[in-house]
Amino acid sequence: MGRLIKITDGPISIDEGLRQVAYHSNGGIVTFTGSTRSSTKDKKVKYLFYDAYVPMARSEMAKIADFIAETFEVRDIAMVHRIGKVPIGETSVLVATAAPHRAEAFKACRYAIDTLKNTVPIWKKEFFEDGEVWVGNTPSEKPKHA
Amino acid sequence: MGRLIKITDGPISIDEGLRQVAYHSNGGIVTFTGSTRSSTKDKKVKYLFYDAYVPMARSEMAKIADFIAETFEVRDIAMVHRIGKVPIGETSVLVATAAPHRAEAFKACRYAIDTLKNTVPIWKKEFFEDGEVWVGNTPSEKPKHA
Amino acid sequence: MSDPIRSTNNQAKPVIVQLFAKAAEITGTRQITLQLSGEETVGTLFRKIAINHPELSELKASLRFAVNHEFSDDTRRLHPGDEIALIPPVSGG
Amino acid sequence: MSDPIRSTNNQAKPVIVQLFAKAAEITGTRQITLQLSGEETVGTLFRKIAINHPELSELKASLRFAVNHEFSDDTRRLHPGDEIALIPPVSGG
Repeated sequence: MGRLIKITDGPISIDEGLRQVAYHSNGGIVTFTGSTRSSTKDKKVKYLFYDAYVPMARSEMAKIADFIAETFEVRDIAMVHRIGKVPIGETSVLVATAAPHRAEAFKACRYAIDTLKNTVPIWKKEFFEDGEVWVGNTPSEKPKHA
Repeated sequence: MGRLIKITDGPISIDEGLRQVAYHSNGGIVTFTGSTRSSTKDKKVKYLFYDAYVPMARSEMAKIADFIAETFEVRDIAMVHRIGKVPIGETSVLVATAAPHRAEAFKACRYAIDTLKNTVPIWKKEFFEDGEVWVGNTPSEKPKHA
Repeated sequence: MSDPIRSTNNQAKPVIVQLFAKAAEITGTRQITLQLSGEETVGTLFRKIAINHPELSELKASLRFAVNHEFSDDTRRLHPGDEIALIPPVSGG
Repeated sequence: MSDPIRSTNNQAKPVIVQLFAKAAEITGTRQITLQLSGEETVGTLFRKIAINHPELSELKASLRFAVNHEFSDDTRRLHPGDEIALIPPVSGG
């Protein structure tokens, strides 16, 4: 089982994520990459900032990887999240899963990103021309990042 | 709608595929990459060779992209297949879909690779130490590539 | 699409049959040029080819056909200039 | 895990409370060190913090808690040396 769990304050290398899971990739690799472009309909986002509770975020990401290894026929997984200031359009998150059967790789990748967005203590702030807001599903604001 | 449909006899650039679909990627990009490592349990594959009916393969890939654009909320799609001799472990196929909602990107990517493997006239031959075989679901042989 | 000059030569214009992968390998050819003789379908044309390339019979059950880059039934009527392809089970990906 | 030297000093060892994102911003602090007073839970500790940082009350409904890097209920009993975190709604991805 190849595994890459990483929180980084620099650009995410998709190649690195893929290399990490490519070893057993007879079948396929499914990758999810997330980025924010201009988020909301009416407000232009200048850039993003991600805060994280790093040791717990790593531990929650490792739990996701453990669950996937037990539940799906997935041999390798990479989960990388960028923190700090992130320019618009750059990748903020990468999940890659490799499996002999692509159905399993798809399910595992989907599970990993859905769960990451619910359980990993990382927070996104959007900076606009005239203000800034922490994204989070409080009653007054919904996550922009689907 | 950004679209990349390509059949190439050189290495597949994952970056190129991602760049092509990244423009509207507010939400996420789902990528499938396929490669063959050592295919069968008992026989070591030395390398692969892909034959293709190129103009029809392009047209079938374009149909898949059209269907996806009509059916899913996917704005951008890249489909690239390598032909000719492909070393073990190198990417033979790339599908990338970008959508504002990741559920749609996942569904579209899965649909695209499933359909590509059923309808696009491309054929894989495996070369072993002591022989070679066209992969295809005839009664005597099943596709190795899940 | 109708071309008055060509249509007078319709009988003379051959069809092209493309072969790929295993079909190309066992027959030793990737392309066959044939003259249509009267009312032919994909099926009748295939039988004509199989007389000269009996190796194709073992593939028959798994073959699909395409005419002018579209998957087609073997009852499809052929016209001069058509491009027919023998499509063994695909295995891209 | 038991450390006889430290355990004699248990009463003296504080807990550390970590604050992130909006919680850190509205309180102006990312870390609070507190002495436990007797039997405390995550909930009683939070109320103690909220007295000094009333801005946290508006977040209360949406906050989750973690103790030693694990999500925890607010009824969880705290021990000296625990690391508590206030977790606003996460928005990674």
